[in-house]
Amino acid sequence: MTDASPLFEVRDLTKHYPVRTGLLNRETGQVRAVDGIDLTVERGEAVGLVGESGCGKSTAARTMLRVEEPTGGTIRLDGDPVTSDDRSRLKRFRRRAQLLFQDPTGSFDPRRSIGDSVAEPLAIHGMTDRARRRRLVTSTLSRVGLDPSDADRYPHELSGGEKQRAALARALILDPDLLVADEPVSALDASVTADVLALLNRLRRELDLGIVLVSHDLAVVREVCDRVAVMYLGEIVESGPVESVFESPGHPYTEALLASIPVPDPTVERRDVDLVGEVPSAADPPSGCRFHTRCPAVIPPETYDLDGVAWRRVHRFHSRLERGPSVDLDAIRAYAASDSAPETAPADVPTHAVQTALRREFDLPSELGDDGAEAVLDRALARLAAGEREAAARLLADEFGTVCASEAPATHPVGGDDRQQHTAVCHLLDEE
Amino acid sequence: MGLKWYTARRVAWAGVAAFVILTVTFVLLDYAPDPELARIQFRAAATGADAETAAEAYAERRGLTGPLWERYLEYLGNLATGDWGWSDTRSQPVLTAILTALPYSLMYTVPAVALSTVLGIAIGLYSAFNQYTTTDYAATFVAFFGVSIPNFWFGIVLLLLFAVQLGWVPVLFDAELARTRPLSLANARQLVLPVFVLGTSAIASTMRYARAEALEYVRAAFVKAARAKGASEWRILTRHVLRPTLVPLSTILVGDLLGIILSASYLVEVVFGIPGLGRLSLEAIRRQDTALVLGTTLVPVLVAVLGNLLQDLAYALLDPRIDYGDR
Amino acid sequence: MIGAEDSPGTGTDDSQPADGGEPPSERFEDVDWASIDADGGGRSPLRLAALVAAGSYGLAVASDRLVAGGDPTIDVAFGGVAFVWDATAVDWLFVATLSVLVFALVPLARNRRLVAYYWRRFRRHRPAVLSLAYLLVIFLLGTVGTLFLDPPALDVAAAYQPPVFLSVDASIPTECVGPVVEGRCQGTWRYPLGTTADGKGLLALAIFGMRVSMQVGLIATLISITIATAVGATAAYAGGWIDEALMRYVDIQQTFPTFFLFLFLAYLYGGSLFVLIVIFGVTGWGGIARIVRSEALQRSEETYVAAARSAGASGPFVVWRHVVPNVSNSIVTAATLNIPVLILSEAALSFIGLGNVTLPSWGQTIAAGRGDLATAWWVSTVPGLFLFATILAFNFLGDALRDALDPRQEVGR
Amino acid sequence: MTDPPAAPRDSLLHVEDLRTRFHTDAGTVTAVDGISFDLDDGETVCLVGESGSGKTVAAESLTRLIDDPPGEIVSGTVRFDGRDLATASEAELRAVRGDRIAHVFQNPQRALNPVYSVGWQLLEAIQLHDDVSKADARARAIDLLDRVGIPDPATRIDDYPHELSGGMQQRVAIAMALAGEPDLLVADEPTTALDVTIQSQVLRLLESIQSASGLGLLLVTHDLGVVAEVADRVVVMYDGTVMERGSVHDVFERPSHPYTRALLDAIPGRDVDLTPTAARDVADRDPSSATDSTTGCRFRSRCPHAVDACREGDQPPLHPTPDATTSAPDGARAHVAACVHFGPDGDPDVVVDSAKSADSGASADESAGGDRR
Repeated sequence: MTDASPLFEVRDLTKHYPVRTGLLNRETGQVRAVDGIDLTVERGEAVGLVGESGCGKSTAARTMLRVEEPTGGTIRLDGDPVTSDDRSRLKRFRRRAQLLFQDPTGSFDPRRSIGDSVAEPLAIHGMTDRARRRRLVTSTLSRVGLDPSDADRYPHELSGGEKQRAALARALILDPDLLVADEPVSALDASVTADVLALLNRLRRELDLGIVLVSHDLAVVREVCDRVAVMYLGEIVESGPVESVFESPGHPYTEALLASIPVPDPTVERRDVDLVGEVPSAADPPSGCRFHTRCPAVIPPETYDLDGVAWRRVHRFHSRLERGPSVDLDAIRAYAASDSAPETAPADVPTHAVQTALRREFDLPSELGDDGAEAVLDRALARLAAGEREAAARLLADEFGTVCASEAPATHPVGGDDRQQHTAVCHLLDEE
Repeated sequence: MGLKWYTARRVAWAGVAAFVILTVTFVLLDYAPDPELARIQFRAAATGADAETAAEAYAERRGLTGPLWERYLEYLGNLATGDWGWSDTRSQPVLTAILTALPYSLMYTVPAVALSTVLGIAIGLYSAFNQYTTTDYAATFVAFFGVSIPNFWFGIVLLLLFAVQLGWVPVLFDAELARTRPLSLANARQLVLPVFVLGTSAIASTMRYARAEALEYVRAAFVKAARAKGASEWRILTRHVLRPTLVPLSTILVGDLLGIILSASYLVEVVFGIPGLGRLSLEAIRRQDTALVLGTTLVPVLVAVLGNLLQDLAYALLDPRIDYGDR
Repeated sequence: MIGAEDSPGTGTDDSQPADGGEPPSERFEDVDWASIDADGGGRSPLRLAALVAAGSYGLAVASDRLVAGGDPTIDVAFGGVAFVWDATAVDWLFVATLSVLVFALVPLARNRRLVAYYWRRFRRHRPAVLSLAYLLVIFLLGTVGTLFLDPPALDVAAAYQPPVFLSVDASIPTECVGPVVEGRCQGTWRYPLGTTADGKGLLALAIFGMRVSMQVGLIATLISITIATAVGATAAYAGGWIDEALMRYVDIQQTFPTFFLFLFLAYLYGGSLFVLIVIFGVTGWGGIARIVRSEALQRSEETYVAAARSAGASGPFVVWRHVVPNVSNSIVTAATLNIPVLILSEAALSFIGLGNVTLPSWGQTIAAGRGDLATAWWVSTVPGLFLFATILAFNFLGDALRDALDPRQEVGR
Repeated sequence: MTDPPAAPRDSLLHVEDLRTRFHTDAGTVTAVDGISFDLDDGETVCLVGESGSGKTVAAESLTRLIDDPPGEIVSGTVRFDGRDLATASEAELRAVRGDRIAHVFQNPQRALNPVYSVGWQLLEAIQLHDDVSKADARARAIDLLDRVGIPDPATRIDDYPHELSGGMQQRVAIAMALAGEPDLLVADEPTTALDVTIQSQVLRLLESIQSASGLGLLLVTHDLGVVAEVADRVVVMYDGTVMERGSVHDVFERPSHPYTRALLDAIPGRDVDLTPTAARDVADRDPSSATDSTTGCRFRSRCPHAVDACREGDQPPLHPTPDATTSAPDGARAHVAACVHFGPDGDPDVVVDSAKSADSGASADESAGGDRR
């Protein structure tokens, strides 16, 4: 470590969007798209930011470049804080840090020629000499593998891969030190992807460019990046050198993400992960560890002896009652009624049948394998069948509470070797 | 927010819109030169009387003496209670004159609206489903024709052809017949041309919109999915395409169709001599009967406000995606 | 501008000593941004030209109104032909409209490649191409032609002449100008389209009607789109309560059925052409404003706007360089489809007698011939056909433009 | 040499020489140009290709779902369970669609009608082919939703599509496809619009459905990872034609056609390096420029192994590859490649061995100008 400050440093970056409802447009909540992330990029280094859609990675990309105003946190380039108060300083930052977008088609104004669009940053930054702009455009286009004559073409005359190259030219023409690429290849075909990534790698070496690569595709990150940060619901759950994170993931989410990627080799057996459900809404993130509602390794309570599958289903049922949409008891009664052998009116369906229907509705096993737990679940189901959803949720919280849902996990080191060490944010690492 | 809340808000907004329009109308009226006053002053001057006194007497009679806000309140109150003023030229209350004329207008507008809605949507959908076929081109051309032909001129030409030359329909509209025997064949005969002229522009306009909107859906993935399910073309047309098409169409239909019908009926009545609202309004304008002009203008305006309200509600009913808090 | 040599204004380019030689391949790393930051900006000759044009226009109007008074604005004679033109208020508005149109065409001339692309897409619509040609003829006849033609004159002796190649019972015209063959009066080339009850030539009436229609359609539409663009763009850009208030106002204005608004205002304030155009222009922009607003909102969500902003572009820069040009497609289409509505409205108002009765408007002529349908059918028919064809042509044109300029089809394939 | 003769066999689906054209403003485009493949009960066949390869059109041509006009199936056989669907009447096709052959489309959000509830659309699918009461159909719909893993199905059935997440929407679409208990499920990029974790759930769901009901699965995808996971056999398409066909192991372990090799090479992180020129832009071209005047091998202009023979005639026929020993002996399932180097006068080593020699020199340096149209 040296005293020199890193090229780009983001601390505790947050971006909350207000949710407004009602007659007076009152702010009734916040979508916490990015909720306190840290990121450091050195010169010539590529850092990946991965996660599922809706995890906030694209918002993070736009916010760290102040394209969108962050709600909180500090952003430093070469150690100098970047704020929107100082306009000339912000403008200089805009020149030194560039954003590359996902959609190569949408990122060009259909009414301007490619050359015009690529030259636009020059004009914005005060280069009034048209001929000089033209010269720079020509040389930059050929450096990204396009023909100088492409400058006179219009976006509709270029293929997707060519447009993404032109977009790269536009991002580079101001000679930036940092490039934030937001899903730069996800709209492209596989063979074009390979090309664009190779180009990106080459330019990084040539220009000593710091890169933040935002992607949902772990393979792309592995190909380009030195370090990676895994995001889930606005937070970074694991980060470190690419090999270390991908070879020995410390967070169940990273593990699940890695296991989900199809391997292009038919001889490799697929790793099965029990990652159910989808990313919850960022307007109302789960308490404690945000991943606990989907986590395949959520820590069970010590009071009951449940096997993993049964426990996770009970936990999911609990989360569903706490956070999910309202339970349509009438529909469940009607379903139970149509299911019972002699046709019965929905109102006359016996309670046990309703409970059976509820078990089925919430994917609960018919037997938990632990009498004490079974009794608690029965009571909870009875309360739910009686329409007392909150009471049922309370009961489950008292009996089946887990540290994952109650406390936010701390950051722990993963991996022994000092050079390869990375960090993960998970309760499973608490004991160590 | 639910549908009820949304409905309440739309109704309230319609009230506000009506109120604003009435206020603007009042202001316009108040600041515009009053032709009646000018006439009275001219007459007074011509007969050697004092023009000033005559004007005051006129103002007194009209109730134009109080301060502005007082007159404004009175104006609103009168409108609300159904006292729409006195028609000098017809020597009867404005509302009575309007109610007398209204049936004649409805007699041909209602069939025209019904026809144009049904036919317009049907042809539009069919055309969209058979895009680039001869039928589609023909329908599109007819639509252009209908949208572009000036209906007053079209009416004249049709009258010349079918009434004057061929004698199939009467040249003059028989109001007496229409009043006493509205459901007779003879009445139907004299209404054919007005309905046709009004219908042409309305069908054309509806059809164009219906076609354009349906085109958004005939190649939609969900239509393909329905076909993959084994749904028949008829079912796809009537269930899968019609319903989503109606959503944007409902917003265009009421507003645009209403505009077309209201203005076109005005001209149609003038051409065919139907003593409906349009003729009443025109007479009022020609004879400078301001109270009646106001009355006959407010009717279509209020109809339009109501139409807009219906359109918003129809939209909410048709589209499950609507965000009730949005508007 | 295009292809300009290295301008001396930016001679701070020390790092490039070899200037003027072989085309230098400057690399972006070599740019000395500190010196560029210290530099200023330039100005556009187009803007200068617009300024000069606007200035001279203002002076001309002032001199006509204040100095010339009732005298003709232009009174010159060359050769044997006297050229006298007393510009009215409407004429001045028309001149302004046409100059704005000319300036709107300049950016088109600059982007030949793009224009060619749009033209290829437009050309696919044959009826629209025909319409465009027809409208150009109508436009030229109405604007330039009327300057050199005598207005249709009263000539009772020549009443009810049939159009050329056609004939009518000899008893109908007061006096048959052409030959009478077998008791039928033949039309002549003197009145190719026949005459009215006053003996006015229908061809001349039709041509002067073109001027009225073009004036109404173009001026009022220009007023409308100017207001609409300002309101729509403001609403989209400002957002919040300004947006809310503006759009609510548009709601109310849109609720008022346009025709009755015209009717009511024409009744209250008289139906002179000037008043009519102003009423049309000032009240007819609601729909276009909505389009502009929603388009502007959509465009500002586009990635290319985000790209410009992330490169450091200011709000106004983005609006002017990206949002307005991309919304202009929709404005052009909406304006083209707005024109026929206005022409039709003017004709309808003239038809029912609410217009200026002395004006040779098509609606006026149709109304005048209404009583003579059975005998002199051509009096109503000729202007009716022109009216119909013009409206049809605008509709075809607008439809094809919508198709050709549709931004959704422009992006990708 | 011609196509290996397709023996009269009892495969569930037998496609032969299928050709689909589109008539556009720019001219006629043959999107699918004579493709052939087979699919059996309980088998998963993947149609692989990049955008513009015609794989989607091929899948939709089976039951004539393509928009007609502008699309048109010009020739070919689609024998399904002994019947030729290519010549079947519209009514016959309607009876097959949804009931025997079901489709799942790429974008679930667009494949569901936004103005009808999930229940309505499921009930429609059930009642179109089965004369059941509404209550029964509803109960079956809830069962179906449960089967595809929708949590709380009895509550969710009254939701509208926009109230569901993308993954849920695709599950609903799959439930709808299963409503008629089909024998063949055609899934067109069913996971492309979804996140990896959801993709893995949906793929697992498809597999479990297949093992439970034994239906044939035709999966259209561009993702070779997905292919490797689920496919039994693979059909590689390029520019409307089949480039290579064979079992998944053959194709992945011994890729033969230069195009397949380039495709595999382009996968990030896969370290088998071919010549970089081959990898470039194989499909990054405007499909509308695909004129019908093409002669010779379609991959010729981008192929590192192109020789003069590649210019002649039409696309080379599907020649058996040297590893044919490991493949099933009959024609329909042999490992074949449409490349002259595998023909009677060709030498497969030109393609297969070059990789080894190029491996050393390939510096992965993409050069300028490869991205041309």
